[in-house]
Amino acid sequence: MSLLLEPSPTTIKEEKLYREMGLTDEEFAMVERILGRLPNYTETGIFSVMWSEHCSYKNSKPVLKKFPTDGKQVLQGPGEGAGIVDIGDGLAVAFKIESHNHPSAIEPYQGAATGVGGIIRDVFSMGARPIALLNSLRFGELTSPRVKYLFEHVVAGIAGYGNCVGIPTVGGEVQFDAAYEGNPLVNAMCVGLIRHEDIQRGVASGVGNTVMYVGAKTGRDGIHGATFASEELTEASEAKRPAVQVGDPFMEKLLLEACLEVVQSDALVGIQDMGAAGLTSSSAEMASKAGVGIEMNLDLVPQREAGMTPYEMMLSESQERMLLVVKKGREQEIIDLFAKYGLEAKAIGQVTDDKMLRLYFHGEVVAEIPVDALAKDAPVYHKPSAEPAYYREFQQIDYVPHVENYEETLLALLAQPTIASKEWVYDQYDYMVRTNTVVAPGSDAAVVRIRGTKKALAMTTDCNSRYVYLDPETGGKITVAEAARNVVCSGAKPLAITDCLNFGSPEKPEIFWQLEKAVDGMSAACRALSAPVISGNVSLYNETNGEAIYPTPIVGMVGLVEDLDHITTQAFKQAGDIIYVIGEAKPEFGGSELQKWLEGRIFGKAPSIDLEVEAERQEALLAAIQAGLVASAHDVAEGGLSVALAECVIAAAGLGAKVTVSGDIVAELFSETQSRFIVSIKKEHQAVFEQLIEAKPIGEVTADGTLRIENEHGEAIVNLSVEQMRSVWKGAIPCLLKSKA
Amino acid sequence: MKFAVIVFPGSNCDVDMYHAIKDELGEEVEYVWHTADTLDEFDAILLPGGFSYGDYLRSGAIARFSNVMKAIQKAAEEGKPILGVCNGFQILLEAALLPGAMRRNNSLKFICRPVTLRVENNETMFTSLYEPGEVITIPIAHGEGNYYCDEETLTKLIENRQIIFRYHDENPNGSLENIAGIMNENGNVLGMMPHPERAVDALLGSADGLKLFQSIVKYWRVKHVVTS
Amino acid sequence: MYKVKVYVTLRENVLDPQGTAVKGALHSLSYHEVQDVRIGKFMELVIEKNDRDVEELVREMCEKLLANTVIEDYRYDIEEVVVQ
Amino acid sequence: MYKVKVYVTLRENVLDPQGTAVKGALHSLSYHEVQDVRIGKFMELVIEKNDRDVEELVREMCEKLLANTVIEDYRYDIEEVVVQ
Ligand SMILES: Nc1ncnc2c1ncn2[C@@H]1O[C@H](COP(=O)(O)OP(=O)(O)O)[C@@H](O)[C@H]1O
Ligand SMILES: [Mg+2]
Repeated sequence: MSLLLEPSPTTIKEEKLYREMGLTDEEFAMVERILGRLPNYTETGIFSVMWSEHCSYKNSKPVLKKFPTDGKQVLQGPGEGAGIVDIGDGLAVAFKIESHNHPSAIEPYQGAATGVGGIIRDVFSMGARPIALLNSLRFGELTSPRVKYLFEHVVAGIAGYGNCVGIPTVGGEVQFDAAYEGNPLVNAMCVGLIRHEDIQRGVASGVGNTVMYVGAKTGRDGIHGATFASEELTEASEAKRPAVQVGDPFMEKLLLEACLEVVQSDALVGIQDMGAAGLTSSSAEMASKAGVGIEMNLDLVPQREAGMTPYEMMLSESQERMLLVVKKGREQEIIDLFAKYGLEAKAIGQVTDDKMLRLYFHGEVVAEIPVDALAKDAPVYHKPSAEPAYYREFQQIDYVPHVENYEETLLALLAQPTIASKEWVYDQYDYMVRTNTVVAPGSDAAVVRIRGTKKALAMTTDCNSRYVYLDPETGGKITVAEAARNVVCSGAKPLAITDCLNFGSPEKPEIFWQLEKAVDGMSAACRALSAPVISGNVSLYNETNGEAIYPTPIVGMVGLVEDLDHITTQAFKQAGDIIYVIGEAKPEFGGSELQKWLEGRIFGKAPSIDLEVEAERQEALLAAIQAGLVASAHDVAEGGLSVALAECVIAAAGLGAKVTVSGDIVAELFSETQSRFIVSIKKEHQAVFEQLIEAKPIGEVTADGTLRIENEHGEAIVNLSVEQMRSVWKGAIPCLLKSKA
Repeated sequence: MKFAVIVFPGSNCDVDMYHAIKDELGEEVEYVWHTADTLDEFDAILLPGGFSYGDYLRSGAIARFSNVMKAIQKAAEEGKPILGVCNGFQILLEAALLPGAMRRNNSLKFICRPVTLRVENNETMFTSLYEPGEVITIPIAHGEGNYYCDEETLTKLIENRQIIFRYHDENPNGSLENIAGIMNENGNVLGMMPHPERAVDALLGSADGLKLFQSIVKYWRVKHVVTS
Repeated sequence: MYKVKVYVTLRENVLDPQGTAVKGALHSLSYHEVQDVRIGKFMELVIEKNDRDVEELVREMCEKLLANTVIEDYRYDIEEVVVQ
Repeated sequence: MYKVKVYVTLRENVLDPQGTAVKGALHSLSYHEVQDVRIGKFMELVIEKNDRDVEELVREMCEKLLANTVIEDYRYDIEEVVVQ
């Protein structure tokens, strides 16, 4: 009856109502051609979500093709809930990262929480047991009340969800920059462990098999969330307020345990989570992948609210729901299994042979669409690309900073929120639950052991978007290289990456150029470091009132630690150990923390990177670590050598360091030249270590609790107590949060 | 000795508890689903941390009506060691097997980090292997660990030496009298917010929690030898 | 059918960290006229009419589950609604 | 001085996991007459009288901080109390 209130097919066409749903005139004409008739309201809605950037990747597909996705370790590349890599012993790791930027901008707690929930489902729908969560966050400067509110609630939402489900949140990153003021980024990553034989895929094979629905009931949540995620944020979206769902982590925990039990049953054919565009995308994609059709009776869909229309049910983004395809006749087993967890599994349809998505409601067919048109064959666009004027300008600038007081500068850098301790954040995450976290948040990468083996996994998320903005290709290379450095410093060999491409509107040629170049750079680094892309996500249209964020291609990397003995952290270990630096500093300050602090903005050239050198150094360092020669390892990143040294002593209990630098002191201390590491070594390993790797001894670890940096004349240019540095570094974020605007 | 780890819908430290007993303590242990009718075959009962029923309404409020709680009540009366950690502690409070109630942390934030505790009473079946006043490092991970009770109850807790652990260097959640763990009058039911099962392996930071479980085993062995 | 509203509040002598935090937040937004904030729970129940006394029923549910009387007080309003 | 009561509830079509869990618990305690439970917040504020319109003030505080109108609705009662 409510159906009658929906606009008729002719009205939809004549009044161009499809435009509100996000379809263009050309796309609507395509729909008409595909169906051979005008679509009704439900069908228009289905096409519009499935053809949104979020679901179809219509603007990014041609770019994504550039990523290397192969490797002998890869068991599952992009295209499924999560990618999977082999780690030996019949085990594999599944992981993926995903964005929840737009919902988080509007309801930060629930937006972030449901982002975590969604990525967890992606991983366990592969049959993998989630073992760790990470995240990557971007906010405006921590000065306005609005940004503080977003930051506090996003962190609380991530914590609230992950803690309740009982998956440790072991790492991540947070950066603050005015570019994200109106459009924060919330990317969540989940890592799971799986036995090879348990790998599931989201396919609906076997004509006649039963389609079953499990988990939360369908409500009017987030109708058109996928389309919403594919638009810019404007004042109007604040009023639209459709797309925010409330998460139920308790339901997720039950669903997780039940699904991991169900994947052990041979009654299960396929399983997929209902993510963006819920029932529509899960059914259409599962059918399209298997070359079959699906029909469902919407009257059977568990509903939370009365009077829901087919349109609402198909587009609902209610959380904590899964779609299963089950062998015909085996439904009761599945029902019983879920009942043990207090969940209802319900048969709502079956697999057909006609490659159509057909929906029944109140005894009538309310939608009939070829599944391939919704999934595989969605439109793809090759957007024009143009080098932006700012890039050309920046390439002409050679920025030279002027530093007067090295001590003051170091302390100021340690207090920059991007560098400062993130303890305020990760203290809220249960990073220990399941008792496998060997290296907790606070070092380069987190390390999670694999019970019953000698192995462990190192994981990290990274992206310096300032470099990517200044020079997308170089920045893209650096992003992957930095993630790999963090993994290597922890004692692991990089396995693969997942990525989340957060960019502005692809309709703008300059933004599209950023996207292309960043992907070129990332792809080159992935090849050089043998870390293919196995999964990922794209979030475009990250703009507020026409201003784009910095291009932010977040990389999530997982590496394999072959032996628990190889696990290394950045903390200095013992007085008397020799401190080495791998790699020379060059005066490179474009996009550096120093530039940001001195000038209040960033400009110029991003630091250069040579991927061959990067790969060589990483390999040599890993070999030294595996040979048991390395006491501590840390990469030189934001803030340069002085900040990295400070981090090494702050992380150690009661130690200090005395080092000597010479030449261009400002570059030595603060330049962000790439492919550099600080390593400490026991004296007795000196000779072997120096043979293995080209590194320069610069000083030694001391017991006096101070960081003393001398110039070549033996004069102290920095002499700071570790306690003072620690308190500045730890206090910065809590202090900013407390201070009034 | 045979331990039961009770699993409520939403428990999530059950695995940690299980492995602590099996791998580090080397004793027998089994998961017991919240619907169980009896715990007669077990010598000690462990209520793990997590978010039973999502901790909706109040932490532990819904779990305490689980079927297995009757068997836990019975085990408590029989004098079997019962340990509730974090959410397990909250459930014991809601079930009135221990006095008092839990409020949200003063900071209103979930807090996860290692903290130092002082062993206030080492003359119990849970702490006999610790030194009097020993300071140990055990992680906490909770959003509602701010213990509260009225004055009368507090006086009794102090008089009967029922306060077993206090926070040492800092009180992370605002709990009354820095309380981190309390015992019932009979001395066989212990509830604590810090997670001893997460501190049984130096690889993960601390093994200070192991002695708690070893104390239980010691108590049981002595008793078992005497009574059999 | 009854529509029941239950108000669960922390007992007066129990510190309310949430209330204190909200008061602090209001002050930092310059609402200095706010002198005190206490935060509790507000529950709305729909209860079918049967032969049990509804007030007794609600009190029982509050005592057993909806409030923890060690730290909380409760109040309720019951309204009978006639369903056509 | 004003005593203000603010009721913050989830919007009608927003999922209420707490309410659902409590309803389930009540059913398992055999209170099958309970058909629906929704859980919200109840706040009591004490506000000093000044020259601002108190109703406007309360509404502003609700919009800004006390409720997130994306998913929550709010209501309030204002009572003026005379302090001796
Ligand atoms: N949002 C976050 N969640 C969890 N851990 C975080 C978060 N932000 C930072 N961390 C942790 O703080 C440490 C330092 O982070 P970062 O400065 O980004 O390191 P790096 O420069 O080595 O990548 C890492 O261990 C990281 O996992
Ligand atoms: Mg690092």
